[in-house]
Amino acid sequence: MEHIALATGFLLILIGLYGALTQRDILRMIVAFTIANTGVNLVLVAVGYIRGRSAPIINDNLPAAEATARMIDPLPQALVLTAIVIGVGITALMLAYAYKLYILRGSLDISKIKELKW
Amino acid sequence: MVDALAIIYLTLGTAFLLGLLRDEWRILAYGITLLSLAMVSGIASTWVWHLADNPAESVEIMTAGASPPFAINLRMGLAEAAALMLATLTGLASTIFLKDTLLRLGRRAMAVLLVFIMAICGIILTRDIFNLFVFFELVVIATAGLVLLSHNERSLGAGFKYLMASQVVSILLLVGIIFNYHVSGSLNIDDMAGMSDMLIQTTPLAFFLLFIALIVELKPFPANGWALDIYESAHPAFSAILSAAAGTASLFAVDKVLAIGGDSWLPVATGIGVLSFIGANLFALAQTSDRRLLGYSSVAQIGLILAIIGQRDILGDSYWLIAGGVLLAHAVGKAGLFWLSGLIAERELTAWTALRDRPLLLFAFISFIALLIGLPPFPGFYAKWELIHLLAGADRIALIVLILFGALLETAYLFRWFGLILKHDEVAEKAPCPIQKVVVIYSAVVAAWSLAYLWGELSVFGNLMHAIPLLFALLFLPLEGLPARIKNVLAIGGLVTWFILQYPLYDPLQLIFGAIILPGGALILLASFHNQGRRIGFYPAALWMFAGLSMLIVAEDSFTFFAAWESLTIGSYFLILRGKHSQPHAQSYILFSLGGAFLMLLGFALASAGNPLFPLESLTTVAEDVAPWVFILLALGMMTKTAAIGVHIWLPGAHAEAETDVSPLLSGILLKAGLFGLFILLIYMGRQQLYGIDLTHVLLWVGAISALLGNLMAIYQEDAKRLLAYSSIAQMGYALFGLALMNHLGWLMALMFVVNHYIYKSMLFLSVGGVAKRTGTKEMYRMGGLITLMPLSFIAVLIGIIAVSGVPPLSGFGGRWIFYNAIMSAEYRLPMVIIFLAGPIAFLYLFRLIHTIFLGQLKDEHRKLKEAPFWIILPQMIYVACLMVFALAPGLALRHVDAYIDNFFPRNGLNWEGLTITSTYGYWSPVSIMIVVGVIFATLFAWLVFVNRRAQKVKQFNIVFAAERPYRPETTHFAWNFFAPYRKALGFMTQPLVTRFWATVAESLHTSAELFRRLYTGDGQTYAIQLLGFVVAVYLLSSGVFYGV
Amino acid sequence: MGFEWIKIPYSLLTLFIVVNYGLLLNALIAKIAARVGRRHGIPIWQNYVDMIKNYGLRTSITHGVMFYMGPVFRLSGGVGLLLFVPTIYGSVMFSNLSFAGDLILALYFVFFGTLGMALGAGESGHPYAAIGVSRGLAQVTAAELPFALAVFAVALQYETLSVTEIVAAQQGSYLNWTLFTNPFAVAAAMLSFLGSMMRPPFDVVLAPQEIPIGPPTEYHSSYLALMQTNRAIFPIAKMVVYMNLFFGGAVSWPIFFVKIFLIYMVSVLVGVVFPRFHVEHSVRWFLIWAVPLGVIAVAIV
Amino acid sequence: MDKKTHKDPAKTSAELPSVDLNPPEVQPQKPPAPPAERTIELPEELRKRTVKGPGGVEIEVEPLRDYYCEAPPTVMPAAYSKIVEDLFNWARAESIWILGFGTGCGAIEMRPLMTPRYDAYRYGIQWRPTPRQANLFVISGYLSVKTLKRAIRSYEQMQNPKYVVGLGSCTINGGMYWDSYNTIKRLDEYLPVDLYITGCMPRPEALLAGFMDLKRMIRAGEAEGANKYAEYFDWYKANQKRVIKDWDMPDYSW
Repeated sequence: MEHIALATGFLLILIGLYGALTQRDILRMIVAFTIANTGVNLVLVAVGYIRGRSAPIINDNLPAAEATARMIDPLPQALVLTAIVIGVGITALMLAYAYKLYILRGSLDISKIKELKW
Repeated sequence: MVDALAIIYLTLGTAFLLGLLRDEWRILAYGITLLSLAMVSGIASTWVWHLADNPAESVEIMTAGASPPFAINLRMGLAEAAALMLATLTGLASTIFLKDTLLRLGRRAMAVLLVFIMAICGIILTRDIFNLFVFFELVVIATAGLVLLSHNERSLGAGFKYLMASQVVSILLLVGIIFNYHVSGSLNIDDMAGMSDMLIQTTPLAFFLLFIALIVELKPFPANGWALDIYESAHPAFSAILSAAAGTASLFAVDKVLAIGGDSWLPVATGIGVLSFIGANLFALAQTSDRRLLGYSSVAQIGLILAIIGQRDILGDSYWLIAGGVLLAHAVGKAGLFWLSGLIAERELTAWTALRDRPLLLFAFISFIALLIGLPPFPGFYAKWELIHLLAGADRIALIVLILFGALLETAYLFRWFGLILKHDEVAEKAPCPIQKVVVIYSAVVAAWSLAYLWGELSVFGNLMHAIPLLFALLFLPLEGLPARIKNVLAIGGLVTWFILQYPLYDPLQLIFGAIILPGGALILLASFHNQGRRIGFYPAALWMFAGLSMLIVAEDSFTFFAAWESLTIGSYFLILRGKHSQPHAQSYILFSLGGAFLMLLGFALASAGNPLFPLESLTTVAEDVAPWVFILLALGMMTKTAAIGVHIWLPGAHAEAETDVSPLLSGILLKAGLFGLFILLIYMGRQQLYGIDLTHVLLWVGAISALLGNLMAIYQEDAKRLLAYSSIAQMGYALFGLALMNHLGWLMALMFVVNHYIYKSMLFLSVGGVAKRTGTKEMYRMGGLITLMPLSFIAVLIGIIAVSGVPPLSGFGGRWIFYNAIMSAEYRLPMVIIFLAGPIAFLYLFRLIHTIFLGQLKDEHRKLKEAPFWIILPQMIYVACLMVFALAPGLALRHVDAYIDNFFPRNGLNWEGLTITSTYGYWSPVSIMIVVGVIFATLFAWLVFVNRRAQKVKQFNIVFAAERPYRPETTHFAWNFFAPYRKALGFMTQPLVTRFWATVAESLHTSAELFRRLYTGDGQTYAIQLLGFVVAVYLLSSGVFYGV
Repeated sequence: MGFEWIKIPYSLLTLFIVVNYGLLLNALIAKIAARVGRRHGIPIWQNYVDMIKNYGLRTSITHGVMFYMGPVFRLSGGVGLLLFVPTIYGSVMFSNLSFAGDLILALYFVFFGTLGMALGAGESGHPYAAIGVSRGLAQVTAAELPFALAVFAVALQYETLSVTEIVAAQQGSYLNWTLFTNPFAVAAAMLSFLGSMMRPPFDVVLAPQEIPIGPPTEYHSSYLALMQTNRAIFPIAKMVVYMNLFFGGAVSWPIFFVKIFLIYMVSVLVGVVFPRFHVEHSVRWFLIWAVPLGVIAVAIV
Repeated sequence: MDKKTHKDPAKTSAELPSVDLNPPEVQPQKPPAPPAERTIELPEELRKRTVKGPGGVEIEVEPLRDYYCEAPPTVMPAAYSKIVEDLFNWARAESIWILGFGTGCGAIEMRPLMTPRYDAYRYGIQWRPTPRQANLFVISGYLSVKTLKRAIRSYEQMQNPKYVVGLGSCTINGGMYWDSYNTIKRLDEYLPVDLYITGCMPRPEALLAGFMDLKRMIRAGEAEGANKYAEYFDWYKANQKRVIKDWDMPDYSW
């Protein structure tokens, strides 16, 4: 049961990669990459999930003492935060590139940008 | 000591501080950036200084007050400190280089640059894999940001491709990290390394993802299209940081992460490393754009270091010395070359001719190339030496061969590039030299040479920079400004004093070679007085060659021998390159010589069975099964220098196109280095058997065939210097034949040839050079009838050809006499047939040389020629005197050597008392021959003068021309295709088979490079697909490692 | 091998005998060749007369120093070769100046004359002289190979390089001449002897009428006289080497005269019969026929 | 110096036409007038030209002056003492080397001398391909002006003492070509002739007899044609230049 999140995560990654590698249009590629990123983040979180445990928020109904026994592994969630932030950064950069390339080339087709080769 | 974290928060802090400044305060922002970078590199240097004294205590830096599993820890060891220092210093230098671009781009670019440097330092320091991921992503963002900001139209495409690739990498990395965490429970590398075998058993795929992501970060060969575009299009200073600093950091990361995977993953790393080293170098052969070539070269170098990391298990404690040496050499060399490319306007390799009349920048270029290839004084040399030896110790011969092949490819395209700069016909206009850029380049040069000194100190073989001859050669660099004549006096004085100092240490064999190299070299340098001007680059190169030669003959162990061998090769390469059309020949020379040197390196490695310190004497005690291979490798290496047939094609071009006083240096002295090597080899290893064939017999055949084909090819040459060059091949074939006879007189003959060949070949080259200088051409059929105008040159050539042909009164006959006595007692007689045929053939080209130049018809344009310049004639006359003395008293030089050879071959030596030299078979008394021939000649000459008193002196057309009047001097001078009938008879033997063979080898490399580089189609998506394909391929290939097969 | 001054008059005596014998022998050979053509042939003393006439000619021209010294090199080559090899075995008088060098000196001194002559001819500026020299040198490389191999085989056989010892080893009956003990070597040597004697099968060098007598085209009067004296001495000197090496040397002058005559007749008989080879044909001919013999001689010794 | 004529033994004196076989004596005199200035235009390769040597130096090349030795021939005195000269004369007589240069129809007559029937070698007579080594120049028959030019060059390349023998009447008085526009009529005016052998082409026996006469003359020391040529060189040269229009060679071709 708990593997659904993991499976969907991987599925999303594959869809994202497939989209990025087949679409000619740059914007579609960026969208595909973001899907792949969300897939990765989902996997990250899913790995930390332990069946039958609660979210790692220490408050009154989850005292620090028996926190380690009743909560899921908090660390992947922390990692996910940075991963998301970094994913945002890179996507922003990609969009900036797409914008600049469009101004310059007038087209968003990745196969047009081939002057640097061999 | 300042806390290592200061490096990170200082750079990050200034980056944010810049945000606060007003946009127009750019100078202030730039100043702050520089200041922070300077402070950071200061911190790194103090750490290096501190840790260098006591390397044991590396510092663990805990963040957030908790121990690793719950916090990120950073480590600052000596290696990290050195890498940090490299990264920060490259960053600082590049920012200085980028002064005007940064001022144009504004403070945002400066901030991104600072973040970039911080991220690189972070990668080096951090011990936490997720933290590693964060810093890698920061590097990606900073790179893409800088490229985006640099308003360069072509780099936008490259930036986007880079981002796509890094997205795929980050996916792999994240998934790898999380699953590794999931199994090991900790993100810290050291904890994971603790349980690495458990990790590998349970989830090898997790580690694989982590590992392959970092490997792709290193831009390995098949999957690095995206990286090459960045290198090609980004600003060179920025590519310098990317290649030097970021490359170092990612290598460091791979090295750390490999600790988790354990030793079973090392072969995978080596495999990928070697593949990229050879693949990238091969592709670089076909590159015409300079920065793309540098991109390929940096990919190759990083691949090599990855391979070294992959060999960590067997390299033991010298691992850091080797990996560090190659890494630092790559970093400084590559950064320097990128900065240099910043000065050049066009992107074509030929545009670099702008450096031609900038001697200092040329010296910088050469230092960076030498650094990359690993030529003697530089750290790469020590590192490569130890690496090959340790690999040989672990019996990984295939790996050595691949690495050496890759290194040879690298020398090919780098030296071709240098040749283009010096010798390309149309010269680009002079390169502009803004101060801050030039300062950065010179600082890189200083760094390069200090690294050379440092690695010399660190290496156990004694620091090459302490060798006095090499230092003496380097002394001439600052003196380049002086006029050539003063430098010439200095050089001659240096050579002679060094010979006097070394004289007591020489044994007779070394004395003969030393006498030829040092005073002999000084004698030839006399001819250099005829040039005016400063002759930039001649004296350092010449003295570097002499340094190599003089160290070669006193080398005790294989390291100094090899170092001397490579330095004389480099020195002679620069000498050859000075000729007007000598670039292709210098290129083939350097490739053959370095190819031979690499063979010798492999030979020494096999012989020493793994321990880099290997005294030459213990060549005798090499293990039985490996000894013949060692013999073959060393002999092949040395024969490239004596231009034995098969590896001779570099010699004719190199000697013919060299300058007037360089050709004798090459032919008279340089070829003897190969002979000395063979002497040493045969002294220590003696006869070797391989599959039942006696290898000295093979040498006999090679010597005989070289003698025959050398002479035969010399006959058909139209160019005088080429004729002499082929004759040198033949004479060296003779000497090799004498050596391979393996008996007392054979060796004595070889030594006699060494002395004889030096004297008459230098004399002939000098006289032909003098004539060529006066007539302006080397083509023999264009000259003729110069005997009246250039009598002294004629006498020199006359005495020379009498000596070469072995006609009695002169010393050549001595060589032939000893040769005959030697073959009498030789037991293997078949090659004698070829040597006997080669003997008289020498007459043909000798007569052709003297006839077509001095006798026959005088051409109109040569009627007013003056004698060759005084300084070229003087050495010739000294040589004539030497030949006469050596003809009359051969005992002077050979008596001691004869005694010396006794302790190798006691039987049938010569006894020298009285005028006659007797051997067991015959006798020869040079003095009485000279007197008898002299008396007969004098009496008959007097008789002719008496009888023929009133001879009428006539001019050139008073000849019996079938009662007709000769038409013009050109049509009556018989010189073109002088031996046409002989070509019909034996011409088939001179088919250029060897040249064609080597041409096809080179051609196949170029076409394969040309063909396969189409792999990089330029389309970002194909790059991403290639990257994934690479990952899957490595996964499948390394599955053996997975399941512990 | 101390140097006694008496050796000089002795060698001059040998020289005198050989010069006269040479001139007479050449005339005799020419007469025999004429008689083969049913011509009366030249008088026996004709060579003397020609020499005196050439010495007696009043004018001469010179193309330069090397041209002037060409014939001197040539003649000193001939005289030197004769004197460096002992003519009569066993007699102190006629061992000439052979103390100076052994067989190899003789082998290489042959080239001294050729080289000098080539330089002189070259200086004359005449293209035919140069063509003649190029043909001569090209032919000599192939001709010398079988001779060198034969000499090497003989030296190996007798384990010595000194001519007197080789001759000593062949004394006793004629059966232990090298002719019988090592026939292949002698065969190779005699074939190469044909090549070096400027007789028709291999006289493309002088090639009378074709390139008017090749190298000596420009030589005349006293230069030619010197060459004529050399033409008397040089063949004899070369044949002395052949005689000593292969035919048991000469114990007395009559045997010397007979043996030299017979050896000379070998090249004459072949010369009278065969047409002239081109250079490439003669080179090929030597390499195909004479060299294998030499190789066998060296192999089986 | 009287010229000995040699009758052809095959014909008896009666049948001969009563033509005066002794041409008037031709005495070489001092040259009448300086030779006419060279009228023809020199061929291209002999014209004065300037050539750029290596290093840009300008070189003036005057072919006739630079390529050829311009020294005139000198009279060569006989050897000092008479005995030596007699010996040399005897040797010169006994070994006459003829230049193999058949100038006219008589050359075919010389070939039989090399054959067994007539065999001139018995008398020390030999044919040499190069003028340098020849002593006797046989002008065998009519001499056209073009051949004269080559004959002069070959004659001048021979060494002193040298002899010239004229065959047939064409060399004496033009013979049957007496009115031809391009042959020379009296060989004597152009080359110093020592002996004529008459006969419209004398047979080999006549040639041999002629050579025997020549031997006697040489032995007697009368055959000093070379010195005569040197002594009256200008006179001979003037005659030659009057006939040879395209004179494009030095005066004396060494």
